[in-house]
Order: sequence, then structure tokens, then C-alpha cells
Amino acid sequence: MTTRVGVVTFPGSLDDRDAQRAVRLAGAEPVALWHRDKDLHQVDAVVLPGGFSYGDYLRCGAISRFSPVMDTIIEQAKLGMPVLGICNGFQVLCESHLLPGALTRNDSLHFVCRDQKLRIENTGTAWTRDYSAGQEIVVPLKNGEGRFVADEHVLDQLEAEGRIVARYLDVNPNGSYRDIAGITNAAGNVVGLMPHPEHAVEPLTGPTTEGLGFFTSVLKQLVNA
Amino acid sequence: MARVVVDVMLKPEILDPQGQAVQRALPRLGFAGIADVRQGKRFELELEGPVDDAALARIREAAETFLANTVIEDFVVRIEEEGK
Amino acid sequence: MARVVVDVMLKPEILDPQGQAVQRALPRLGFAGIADVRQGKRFELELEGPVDDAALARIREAAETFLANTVIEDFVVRIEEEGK
Amino acid sequence: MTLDTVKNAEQTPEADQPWSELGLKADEYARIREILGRRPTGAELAMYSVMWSEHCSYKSSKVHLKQFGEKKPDSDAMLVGIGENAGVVDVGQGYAVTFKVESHNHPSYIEPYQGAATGIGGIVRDILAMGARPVAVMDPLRFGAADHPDTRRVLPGIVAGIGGYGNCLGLPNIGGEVVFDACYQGNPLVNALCVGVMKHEDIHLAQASGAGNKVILYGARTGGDGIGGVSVLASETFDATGPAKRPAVQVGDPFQEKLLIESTLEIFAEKLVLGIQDLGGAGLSCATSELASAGSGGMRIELDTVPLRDNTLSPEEILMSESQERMCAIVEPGKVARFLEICEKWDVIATVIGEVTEGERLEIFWHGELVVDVPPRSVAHDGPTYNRPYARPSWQDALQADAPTAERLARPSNGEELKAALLAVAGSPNQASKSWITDQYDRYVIGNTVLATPEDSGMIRIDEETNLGVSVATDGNGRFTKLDPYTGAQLALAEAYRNVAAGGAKPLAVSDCLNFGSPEDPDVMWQFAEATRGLADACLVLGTPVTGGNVSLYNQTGETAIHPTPVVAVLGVIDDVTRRTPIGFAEEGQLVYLLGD
Ligand SMILES: Nc1ncnc2c1ncn2[C@@H]1O[C@H](COP(=O)(O)OP(=O)(O)O)[C@@H](O)[C@H]1O
Repeated sequence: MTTRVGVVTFPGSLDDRDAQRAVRLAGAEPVALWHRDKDLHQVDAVVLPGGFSYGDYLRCGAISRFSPVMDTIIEQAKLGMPVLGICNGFQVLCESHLLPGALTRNDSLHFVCRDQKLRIENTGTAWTRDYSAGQEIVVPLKNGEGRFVADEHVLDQLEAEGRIVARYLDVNPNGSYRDIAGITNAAGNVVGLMPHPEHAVEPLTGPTTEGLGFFTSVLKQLVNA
Repeated sequence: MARVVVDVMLKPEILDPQGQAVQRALPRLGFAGIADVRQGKRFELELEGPVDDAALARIREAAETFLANTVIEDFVVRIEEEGK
Repeated sequence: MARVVVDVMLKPEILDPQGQAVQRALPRLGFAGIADVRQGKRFELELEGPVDDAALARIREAAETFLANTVIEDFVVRIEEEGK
Repeated sequence: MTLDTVKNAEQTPEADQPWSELGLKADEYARIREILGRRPTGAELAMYSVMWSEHCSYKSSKVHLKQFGEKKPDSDAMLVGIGENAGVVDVGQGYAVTFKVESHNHPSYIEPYQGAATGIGGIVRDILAMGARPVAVMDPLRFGAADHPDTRRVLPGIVAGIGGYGNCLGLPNIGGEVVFDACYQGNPLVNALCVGVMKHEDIHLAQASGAGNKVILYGARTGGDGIGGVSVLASETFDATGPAKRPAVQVGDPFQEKLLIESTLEIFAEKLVLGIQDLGGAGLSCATSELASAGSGGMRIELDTVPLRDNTLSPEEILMSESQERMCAIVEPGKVARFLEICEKWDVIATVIGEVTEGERLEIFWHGELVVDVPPRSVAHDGPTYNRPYARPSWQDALQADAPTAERLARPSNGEELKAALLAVAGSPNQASKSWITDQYDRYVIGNTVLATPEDSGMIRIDEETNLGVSVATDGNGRFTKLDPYTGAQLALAEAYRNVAAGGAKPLAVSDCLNFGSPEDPDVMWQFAEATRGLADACLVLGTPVTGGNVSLYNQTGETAIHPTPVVAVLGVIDDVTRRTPIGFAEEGQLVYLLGD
């Protein structure tokens, strides 16, 4: 049986088709999920894609967080279902309190789109098993509100528990505290990531294909489970 | 130190997509009875000196030329009340 | 109709790059004497009904759960003074 | 104010009307009275004034633009030509591509962020209205001197507006231009291009036919934005101190536009519309009159059913409002329910505001009273045409004589001079890297961007199975064009053509945005005539038809016009994007050839 990975479309989601393509290239079956539908249609994992859901009005992810599909995803995530939030999806995960902290306006005050070098810090999550510890990858980054902030206590705890999944290398593009590009929950099934691995899955259209590992990782995790 | 607040709001005739998005979301979250929402900016300025007429005049000028975009926004300058 | 205002500001310990950018620009524009600037959001809510305690309690809840992200922001709810 | 109905207009033929304030000339007003056989109502006057403005009617440029049709090269690729929202080109494998470049110069000077943002919004709706999914944008820009204080106000706002709107729509920005020249100080150029893709059978046209079919307005509510904007903003000159009038500025809502795109594409997929038109400049006046005049039969509109943001708007204002993010569709009665359902799914407001009728008139009612009763063609197509006088400027010879020719230009004669020349070129803002701008634009979204900044052309994959793709480049050089408008326009075309070819695509078609000064100045009109003639001649030679474009006149500060700046976009096709040729040397040991002389 093929692994089914759901990709949620909120009003204003943009990278949903890209995430579906990445899921397909990794060998799984992408399943489109609609924000108004509570039913997850028997998916094994969920991706919350990038974009400007609800125009990023109020705060990024703040309105989407209250959509019906999120009720089910929050419930399932707590039961261990793998969930990856990319960019806007990361913001939704923070607003849902599945992940700590918040994502705020870039310190440059500008939207930034660049090929970003990252170091994978934790290969124990559902979404990073296919990387090697300390592996450096380059994937696109594009955000206006990607500066991860949390209070010192939370940051220390994330460090101590190894819950920082990826850090920015060379350039910190948005002023994220402690160069944080992505984090995980304590169980390792929920991961939020500011950069866009789904835009680095084909040599033709991405700077590298080094983003594919996130999607193959979850496949292995689910097959082995 | 003294605090002066500058509130900047879109002019009433100008579309406020952010306020509209909030207004549409509120009933879905169970908050009924809100007829309109407008979203603007609030600047809190801490002055080094006293809040006298001269200082207020300067802040009004800064609001007019810089903090607000008077093509589409209105602003109000006020001294923050005690105890806030 | 009655108006309630919700002011949302970043918590003091969270860096406010927008406020800082304003603060850095002010002296260049000839406005000296401003020690600190913070930039936040102002929501103006027009209520359909009266602003009684029940309405205020609901708005406080909406602010707490929705209008502000209390991980990083503080908020104040207040009834708009007359004549504004 | 009492309602100015048709009946009232008939009974009060001598009533004073503000035709002059609305930008109409005395003879134009007289024409309207002649067409109607009475004085126009206020609502009719509003419609004629916006539709007969320079911006909407092309009254000064029409006689010259004709050449693009007359000298059209034979091309099998043209599926839809000039006259529709945008031209459509066959790119093979059953795919068609539509693209167009437009200007939003004047609004962007007044309010840089919103002006530029709504410029992107407008061109994207044009492309959408053809039946296509928008897949990429580009932004040819011109600013005043890089170190001028006002450039500091204008440039960051424009770039942020283009990025803010385009990024939020999820359209990759695949190229553009940034040029600094003092001539654009009081009049920056913000041109915006959008490319869309569809299957041949999905092409939609703006027309209303079939009595009983419904007219549906959907998208944003109508507000008081940009009222009179068309006639005032796009047709009047600014004086040196800035805009004389500050008309209401339109604010864009890219999120609403994204919903409009998704709902419209779903509506197309289910074949629910017969005709469709976006609401741009001139809003409902334009949409209703153009849809009706392109179809058979007439149209009846109940204007009071239009959803409003501001309940105090008068019928005149509703007809003139330029509120963004709205579209108008013609739908068979049996399909209305499904149409509304799709709109509801996407949180888009949709309202039946009228229907196609047997007659030949466009009739608009306000709470049951007839306020507009006109032949739609007279509004949409029979606007005035001017044969503006033009003549080669008296200073043209002197300008050319003063040009730095190879003989007269002192060549560096030693290392020091060479260094100084090199540094001067390298240090020019026009040569500097544009990444500080392009890094604010998303070029990855949709996952089909094959070439984008810093490449010669932008390239998009349109079929993931076959790797079919298209590429677009835009170019324009105001300095060359001022020196010789005929050749300058040709150079712009040649450069864009080369940029497309260099990436590996075959150039197929052209769109252009003609940015010039006041047509009332014979010098400027000569530049315009020469540039269009040059472009049409060159398109014939290269075999690339002009599929559409835009004219922006009155680009000047006081009496001083900008350099004549035709911006030319060339679209090419490539049957396998994996064979694209990026710029730069790929590997050591490869040979370097110079082509041409
Ligand atoms: N305003 C813009 N928007 C998007 N891309 C731009 C813009 N300006 C320049 N570019 C891109 O940056 C690259 C370099 O531009 P430029 O220096 O003008 O190159 P060239 O001289 O080869 O045209 C090109 O790929 C161009 O498309």
C-alpha cells in the first residue's frame, strides 16, 4: 500500500501543489486536504504548505489555525501523526501551540527570497531521518515573517532537548533567534521549517535536490512503523 | 520619561483588507455582534524631555510626514494617560 | 454603535524591528529627542449592541485567543472615549 | 441630490453638466448629446467620460497602433489578436499562452506601494479573464536618479508593492528591469507583465450573448476608490510640485485576488461562463459596455444590487469606482447556482446584477428607475479618435549631432584612464546587481521556474510530462529612443528577441507598453509615431506579431516629457526546457564564441 501524505489547502495557500509534487517525487501519494473538511481521508502524514493563508492578515497563520481541518490535525498530531509545516505551515503550527515560540517580521523588514544554506541538527524526527547529523544542505528560503522568537527559557529548553531541527548557516536571513530555521515537538513527529525543501526536489527548478530528504524521511518512518 | 502615542488608521473610505479578514473570522470563532473591524498601527514614542507643546508639535509633524501616509491614512497624537 | 479598541503591542522583551527602524529614521528626518519607539497594532471594533460587561468580556477573550498572540504580545482593551 | 434619470434628462435638456471637470472636451460632450438625442444623465456622463478618456479609448494612439495589424507578419501562432483583454499564442501540444504588459505609472508616483501593487493585480486579472491560469509576472521599472531624495520615497514602496502583491498571489517573478535616469524623477514607470497558460479550448472572450443569460459580478465589494481615477490619474499632467489633485487611491487586496483566481479557474474548468471581463480602470462602466458591445443583444443591469463597501455611493460613483479584485461573468441561468456555489467555496461574494436582453441597448436601473440607456458600442468603441499633429522636433538634429559617436568619444589611452572608465561603468546604478530588488520577489513558487534573475530571459515549464516551456524577456532604452525613436523601438525589440533566443527558446510574439509624454505636444507625438512605425516594421521582419499591449501617455513633469520609452516584451517557446541555456560559463575547458559582428 502506498503511503498517503495529505497536503492542506487553506485560502491563500501557495506552495500546496509544490508540496504535492515533492511528496510524489519521494514515492508517496499526495492527497489534497481542504481547510473546511475535518476529515483527513486516511492519510498517514500531513504537510501544511507555504503561502499567505488568509493573506497573512492579522498574523501569519493566525486565522488558518482555527479552520476545521486543524482541529483534526491537532488531535492527530498529539497522537503521533507526522506533521510538517513549511513557512506559513510553520506559522500555523506555532499559532496552534503544537510548536513553541512565534514567527515575526524579518529584522530587515523586507521579504527575502534566497538560496539558503542550512545545517540539519536533529536526524531523529519523522521528517529528517534521511539526513546525516550535521549535514549541510541548500534550499530556497522565502518569507517576510520568518524570524523565530521565543523567550530565553524556551530557547534553552529547545537546545537542551535537541529540538532545533535546522539552523541557518553563513547568513541569518531574518534575524531568527539562535539562527533557528526549524524546530520539532518533544515527540519528534511535528516539525516546523521556515525554508522550503519542496522547492529543492528537481535539478531543473531548484538550486539543489537536497530538500527531497524531508519527504523520503517520512516515508521511511511510516514504512518502518 | 513621557510617552506619546500616535494612532494611525486607514481613512474610512479606503479598503482595509486586514480589518475585513479579522471581521469575517470572528463569527466563525464564536464572537458574534461585531459590525465592523478596522486595523491600524499604534506607535508608542518615549520622549527624552517633557511633553510640552513644542514636543507635541514636532511629533505631529513626524506623524504627518513619516509615521502616517496621509494619502491613505489618518492619525491621532495623544499623551498616554497615567497608569497605563 | 459603540466602539471598543484593542491595542496589541509586542512584549517588551521581544525585539521590535519595525519600531527600531522608525526610531533610527527619526533623527535623520530632523526629529530628535525620542528615546524609544515601539510599533504595534490597533483594532477598532464597532459593536452592534451596547458595551456592557458581557460584551467586554467577550472581546477580552477574542483578544486573548485571536487578536493577540500572547506568546509574544500584550494587549489592552478599552472603550473609546467620547468625541474621538 | 435627486436622481438624474433618463426621464429627468429628457425633461431638463439645459441642465448644467460637469463634463469639463470629468475630462471631456466640448466637442466630445456634443457628440454624446448627438448619440443619445438628449443630454446624458449623470450616470451616462460618468460612463462616457471614463470610457472616452485617453487611458480607455486610446484616442490619441489608435491611428498609429493600427499598423500593428496592418503590418502583421504571417504567423500561425496567433489564436487571439489585439482587441481582447490580451492576445493568445499557440505554443503547441494543445497549449496556448497569453501575456501582456501594462503600465501603472501615475498611481505609483502618488502612492508607490498601492500603485504598484494594484498594477500587478490589474494585469493578472486581464490574463485570468482570457481563461488562463496566471503563471508568472515581470516588472520593467524606471526611476529618477538613484541618489535623489524622492527616489527614496518612490522606489522602496514600488518594489515592496510589486513583491507584496505578487508574492501573496503565488506568482513567481521571473524578470524585469531597473533603470535610473533623471528624466523619470517626477514620473517613474511601473510596467507589469503577466503570463498565463491554458488549453486551446479554454480560451474565453469578453462578450455577452444570449437573451436571458445572467450577468454576475463577483469578487470584492464596490467602494469609493479611484473614482474619477481613470480620467484624472491617467490623462492629466502633474506639475512640478506633484499631483495637483489627490484622487482617492485604490488599495489592493492580494488575498481577495488569489481567491478570485482560484474560484475563476474552477468556474472555467466546469465550463460555467460564456463571457468574462475583469474590472480594471473604469470599473463597471467598462465591463458592462464592453461585454454588451462585443456580444449580440443588449444588457440590463440593476445597479442597486451591486454589493457596496460604502452605502452612500451614488449610481455615478458605482459605475466609475475602480475598486480592485472584481470580475464580471455572463452565465446561463441553469449554471448560476453552481457558479455561486464555487464562489461560496472560496469565500468570494457573487451577485447576479442583471441579464442579457433582446434589445440593443445597455440599460441600467437604480431602484427601478432607468438611469442609463445607451448603445453600448458608443461607450466602448465609438469614442473619439484624434489625428494629433506631429512633427520632427526642431532639436532632434542637434541632439543627434551631439551624440557620442565612436569618432568623437575619447577612448582611454592609458591604464589609468581605462581604470577610470571601467570604474565609472561598474559604479553606475544602472549596472549594479539588482539582487537587492529581486531578492524581495518569490521566484520559486509554483515550482516551474526554469530561468529567472539574473538570466537574460525568464523561463517557465508549462508541462511537467513533456517539458514544454515558454520564455519572456522585456527590454527598452529611453535614451536610444530619444535619439532616434524609430530605431530605438526596434532596438528594444531586437534586444528582447535576442534575450529569448539566448535562453534557447524560439521567439513567437510581442507585447509592448508605450510610455510617452503628452500627445498634445507635437514633438512627443512624433516620437510616438516613429516608435510605433519602427516597432511594427521590425515585428514584420522578425515574424513576431504584436498581440497586445498598453499605451501610457502624459508621462511628464510640467512641460518636460520623459524619454520616449517603449518597453517591448517578447514571448518564446521551447519544446524541452531541460535544453535551456543559462548565462555564465558552466565548466572549465568550454570554448567561447562570439556571434555577429
Ligand atoms: N525589476 C525587476 N524585477 C525582476 N527582475 C529584474 C528586475 N530588474 C532586473 N531584473 C532581472 O535581473 C537580471 C539582471 O538585470 P540587468 O542587470 O538589467 O540585466 P541585463 O542588462 O542583462 O538586462 C535579469 O535577469 C533581469 O530580468
